[in-house]
Amino acid sequence: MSHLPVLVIVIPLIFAFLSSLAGFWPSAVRRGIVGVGFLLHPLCVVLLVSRMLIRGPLLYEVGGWAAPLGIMLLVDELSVIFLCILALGMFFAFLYSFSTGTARQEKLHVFFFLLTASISGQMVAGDIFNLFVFLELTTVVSIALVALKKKRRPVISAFVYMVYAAISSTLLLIAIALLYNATGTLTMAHIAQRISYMPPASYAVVLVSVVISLGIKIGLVPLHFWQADAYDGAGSTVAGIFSGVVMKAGVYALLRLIFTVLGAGGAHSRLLFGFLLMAGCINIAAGHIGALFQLNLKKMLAFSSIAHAGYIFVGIGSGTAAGLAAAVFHAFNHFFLKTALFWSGRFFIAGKRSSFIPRMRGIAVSFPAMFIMFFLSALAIVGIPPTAGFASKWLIALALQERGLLLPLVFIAAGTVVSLWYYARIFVLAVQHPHETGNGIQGARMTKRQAAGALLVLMVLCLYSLSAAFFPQDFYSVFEAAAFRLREPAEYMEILLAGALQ
Amino acid sequence: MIRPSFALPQGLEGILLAVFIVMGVLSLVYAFSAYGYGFSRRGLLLNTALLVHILGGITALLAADCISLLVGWELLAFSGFFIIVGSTEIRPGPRFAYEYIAFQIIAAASLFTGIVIHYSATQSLALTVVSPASTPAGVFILFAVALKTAAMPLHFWLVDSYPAAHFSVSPLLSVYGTKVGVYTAARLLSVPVLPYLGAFMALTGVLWALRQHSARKLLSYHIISQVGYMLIGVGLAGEAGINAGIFHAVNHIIYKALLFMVIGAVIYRTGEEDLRRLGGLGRYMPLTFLFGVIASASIAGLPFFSGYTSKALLKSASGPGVLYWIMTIVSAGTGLSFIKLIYAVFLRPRPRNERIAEAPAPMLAVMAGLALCSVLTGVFPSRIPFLPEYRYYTADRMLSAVLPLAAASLMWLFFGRKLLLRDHSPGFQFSGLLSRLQGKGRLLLKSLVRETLYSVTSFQVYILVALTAWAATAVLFILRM
Amino acid sequence: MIREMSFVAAISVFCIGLYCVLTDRNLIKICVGLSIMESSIVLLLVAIAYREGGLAPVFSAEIETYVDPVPHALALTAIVIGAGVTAVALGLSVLIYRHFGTLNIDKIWRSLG
Amino acid sequence: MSRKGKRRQRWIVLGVLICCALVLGTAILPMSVSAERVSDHYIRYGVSETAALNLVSAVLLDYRSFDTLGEATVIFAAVSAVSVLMSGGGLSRNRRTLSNLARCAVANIYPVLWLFPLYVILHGHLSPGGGFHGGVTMGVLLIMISVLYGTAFSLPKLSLTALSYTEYSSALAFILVGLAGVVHGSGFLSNIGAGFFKGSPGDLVSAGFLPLLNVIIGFKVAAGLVSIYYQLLRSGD
Repeated sequence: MSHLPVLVIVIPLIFAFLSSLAGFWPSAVRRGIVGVGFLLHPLCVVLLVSRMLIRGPLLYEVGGWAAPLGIMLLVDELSVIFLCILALGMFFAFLYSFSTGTARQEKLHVFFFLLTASISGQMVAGDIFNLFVFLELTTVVSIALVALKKKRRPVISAFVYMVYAAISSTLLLIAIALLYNATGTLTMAHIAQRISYMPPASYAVVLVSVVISLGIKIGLVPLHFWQADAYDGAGSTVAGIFSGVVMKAGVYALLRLIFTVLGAGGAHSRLLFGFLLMAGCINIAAGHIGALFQLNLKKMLAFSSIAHAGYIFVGIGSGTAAGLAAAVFHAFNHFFLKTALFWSGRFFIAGKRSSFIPRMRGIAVSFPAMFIMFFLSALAIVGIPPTAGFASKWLIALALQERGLLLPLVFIAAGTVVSLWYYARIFVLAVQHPHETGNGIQGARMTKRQAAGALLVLMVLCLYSLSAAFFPQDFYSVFEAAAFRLREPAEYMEILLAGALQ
Repeated sequence: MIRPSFALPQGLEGILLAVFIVMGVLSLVYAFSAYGYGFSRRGLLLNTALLVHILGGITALLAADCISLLVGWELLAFSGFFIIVGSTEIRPGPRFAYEYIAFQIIAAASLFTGIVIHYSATQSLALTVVSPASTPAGVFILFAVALKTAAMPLHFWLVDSYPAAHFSVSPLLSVYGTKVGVYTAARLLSVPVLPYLGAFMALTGVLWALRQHSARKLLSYHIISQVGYMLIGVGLAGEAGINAGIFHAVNHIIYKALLFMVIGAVIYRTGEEDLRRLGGLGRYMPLTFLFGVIASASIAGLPFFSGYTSKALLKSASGPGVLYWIMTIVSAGTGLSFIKLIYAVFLRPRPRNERIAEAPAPMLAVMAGLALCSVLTGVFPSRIPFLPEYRYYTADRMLSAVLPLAAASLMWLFFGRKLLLRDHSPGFQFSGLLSRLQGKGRLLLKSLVRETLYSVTSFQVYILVALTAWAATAVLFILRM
Repeated sequence: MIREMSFVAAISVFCIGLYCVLTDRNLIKICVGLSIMESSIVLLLVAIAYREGGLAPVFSAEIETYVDPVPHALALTAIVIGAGVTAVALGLSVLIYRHFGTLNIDKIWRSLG
Repeated sequence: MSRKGKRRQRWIVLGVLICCALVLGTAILPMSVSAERVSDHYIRYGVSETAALNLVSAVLLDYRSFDTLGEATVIFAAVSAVSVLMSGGGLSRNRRTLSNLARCAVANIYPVLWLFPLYVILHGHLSPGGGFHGGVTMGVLLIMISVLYGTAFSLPKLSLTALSYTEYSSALAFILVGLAGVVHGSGFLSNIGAGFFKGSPGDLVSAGFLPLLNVIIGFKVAAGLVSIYYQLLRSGD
């Protein structure tokens, strides 16, 4: 049986330990190990994805124990999509950090490997406690990444994030304890079968605790206050990874727990979808308005992420398979757009020595290539027609229109207007002539090699975001299959229980 | 997936596409000769913006489905924004660019919503007319068209942003912006209220134009009134109305661009735009004066000039009725304001100490070409393919065109100079309101979010908010589950 | 009866931990509050594992009823994760003390604002 | 915030907490023990399948050993996070020591103190205890030395690089033990199935790789705790 599902987790772990061991060895060896490491993981993911697309969902019993006894790893369409995000994200992050010299920060690559291992662990987990452990690992690593710069503001933001994360993990642990007490097992498929044993009151509290605990990770509105400061504190490279990959891990965990484990596709889900729809609309409004009045580039991009989390919630909340597929597709696109924005924004911030937007006059003149990348991905994230952002927003709008929900549609349209307003603000400043070059502090001049590496990464990201609308139809059919499998977990359970003790 | 598809338009829209391309090239030549950036870094950015603007106009016309039409709109919006920002050094440029992009994107957003609803009703993206005009799709698309063609209450962006751009790029801006809106109305809308909206636009456009004392503001208001004419044509049901509307658009592109070029040449030479300080240029710039007269005659609808032919078609399509009379009053007003323009810029005697040279050669060549076009379409209208058979030069039709112009010149003789050239108050500055609003809004929210909510209270309050959210939703779910 | 009482105890310890996190002004005390919250979860897990007359899940011939071993394993993992997070939290507090010279939240926020 | 403001905030917090308690109460209290559970299988067949008397260790290290791998990585992440946050300042060699009485007492009984953690680790699969518990006590013993005799005495004995080496290599060892299952073909981290010696329940060397894992985890946790302690001792940069 192929050991791919577990290798996807174990290989980054091995390289995390190896590269920290290599800390004591000459830097050439360390660079070699890190290089091999970040090539091997995407290779495993590609093999896993191709195997899954050919042979259908994969099942792996860790430790050789059958379903309810040991821990199960299961790879289906949904986990394949998010694994692709992870593999691409971390591969580009390594390339980008090598080329822009952030690689010199010690242990950055150890944390990148740990992040890869923990998020791929979440993506293939078939067991809720295993999902919880890897979520916690992601949290600890993210806290460290936020406080990596050890300046005044990042450290406080890391502390605030840590308190938020502690509360979120406590809520999730309470939910897991209640689920175990009611159903007697920790494997997702078994819980889904025996969920009816739970008294309705505790089922409601478990559902809410899961939504709120993962809402904190994704950025549901009343719980999002930590995000802007955490992204501002972390370097742009890390912020790109946070909003592109780590937030998507939260979305995946939410989808998996709500649909597969708690059976949200079932009868009493009208209330949940109504709540998600309302939460999504609030997110869109708060995110865009927050970004409009934000004068710090990274915080503005953070609020824009909150708004796009709103689009995903609205997609899920529409309650139809098409809406769910559109939401997953939007999550997939959002990675490419937001990471490109953060990573091209980094050069403006480095060039102007501050991320204060009014100081960014004339960046189009001093960083033309980066500005074009920033401009294209901003176009895409706002949702201008030929781009990927528009494609997913269009599909979400269609799903809403199907259910006749006009209000979220207006929120989406208004969101487009406001989001373009605050991106246009930067274009206006960027195109003008930079007056105050005289005050002496010249931005960090980046070497040609640095810019070339980063530009290559950004070009690939922008290429996707511009060409996504023209991909063949069966590229999108994977998303539809994922949505279908989420809403009908029956088939998912047969696979898991196939080898089970019955 | 959603794949934009394109197809060559047939009939008169083909002519419109050809004119779009030719005018794009000519106004590019004009722009290169007028602004001094040449191929510096800023010049490159501006050139790409100009080219993308032309590309946007062409995509909109070539569009075979709503998505590519939306692509055209967005390209126009974005490139127009960059043209206005990139072309001008003076301060107000960016503020008006903001306003321009805001209105354009609100138009695109409402078009997007309209298309979504239209698509879900008809399950196809083809550019078909929205059948029951009263559905929300029709309302959204009508609002988008009204915004794009700067219908009267929503016209602030055009009047503020066109004059704010550098005079060299104004002709190019005037070609594409509003005509794409008229084309969208032609393909998507068949709303009975459209002609009356057009008539209202034409009337109020002319009345406000008379009050203006800046040359390019006057021309911008006239764009609004001429587009009102086009909407009358397009709004009238039936082939004749749409043909008349599109033909008027074709003519209008030519003579309006010529007018902007003439004024551009004047600004290029004297650096002055205000009618009250201009004058006496007839002697120094004879050729520009000649082209200015030809263009004014065309826009006013004098027989043997292009304006007359398309207005005649419009009058025949609308038939006797309130639209006919509004059109005659508006052509009287247009005639009056253009007599004022020609008099104030060229004829009024003003002693000048330094000699003012004629406009540079490339500008004159382009203007000559356009003037020739308007005269030819005026004299030989039947030469143009796809136009219905129509006897333009019958006695009563020429009379109905000349009478309002005669009335206009009489009005000018009696009280023109005194009334129209006094300085007026600058009128309502919408963009000022916008930036004040944004400033106040930022202060309000800044104090709300940054000062009170964040620094005084620590993150513990936010954790409290998170817990209350959790408890509240839990109670809600427990009760309703 | 003992099960319900231990649940109530777990909930009250959770609320005490939360109260400490929400009202305390000192960073270290907030870390202490967090670890109290985590220990309340361990209490809940052990309470869930309880069986009437069950003994510790170490096998020996003469005992027949055992307590449920799985929540104990989960409890151990929860304790270890709580320890990890607390270690990082204390590291952050030391770093904050170096930057701001104080551990009192109000002073830190005022100097940040 | 004014004194009254603080008091008002306290009341608000109390109110919110009571609501949370009520919500949790309505969720947890009506819970009853569900019928068939996985733990019945563990209790009935646990000893025969894994030959480990301590069922919690069986669950932790055999049935659900992947969680334990995740958990060990969390400790690893916490240690490297603290070392990154605290890096910069030098580790001062101070002579701060406790009173003479404490130093003499510990000097005599120190070897005996080591018996307890070693027993707890080695008998992890037989009696309550295991890698984590033994590791923590071992860590405390090492920290006790530097508290009693000052870091000038303890650092040369056990330097930071040595600690990091033990931690990273024990983490790698844990994974290599798991990979043995993959090489054998019966799945990552599989115990008896991968050919580890099962032995009869109750012997010291039995239950497959459980004792081996306990030792690995023990050293990893101990090294982790002590290096966190030293990191926190670093002076500011």
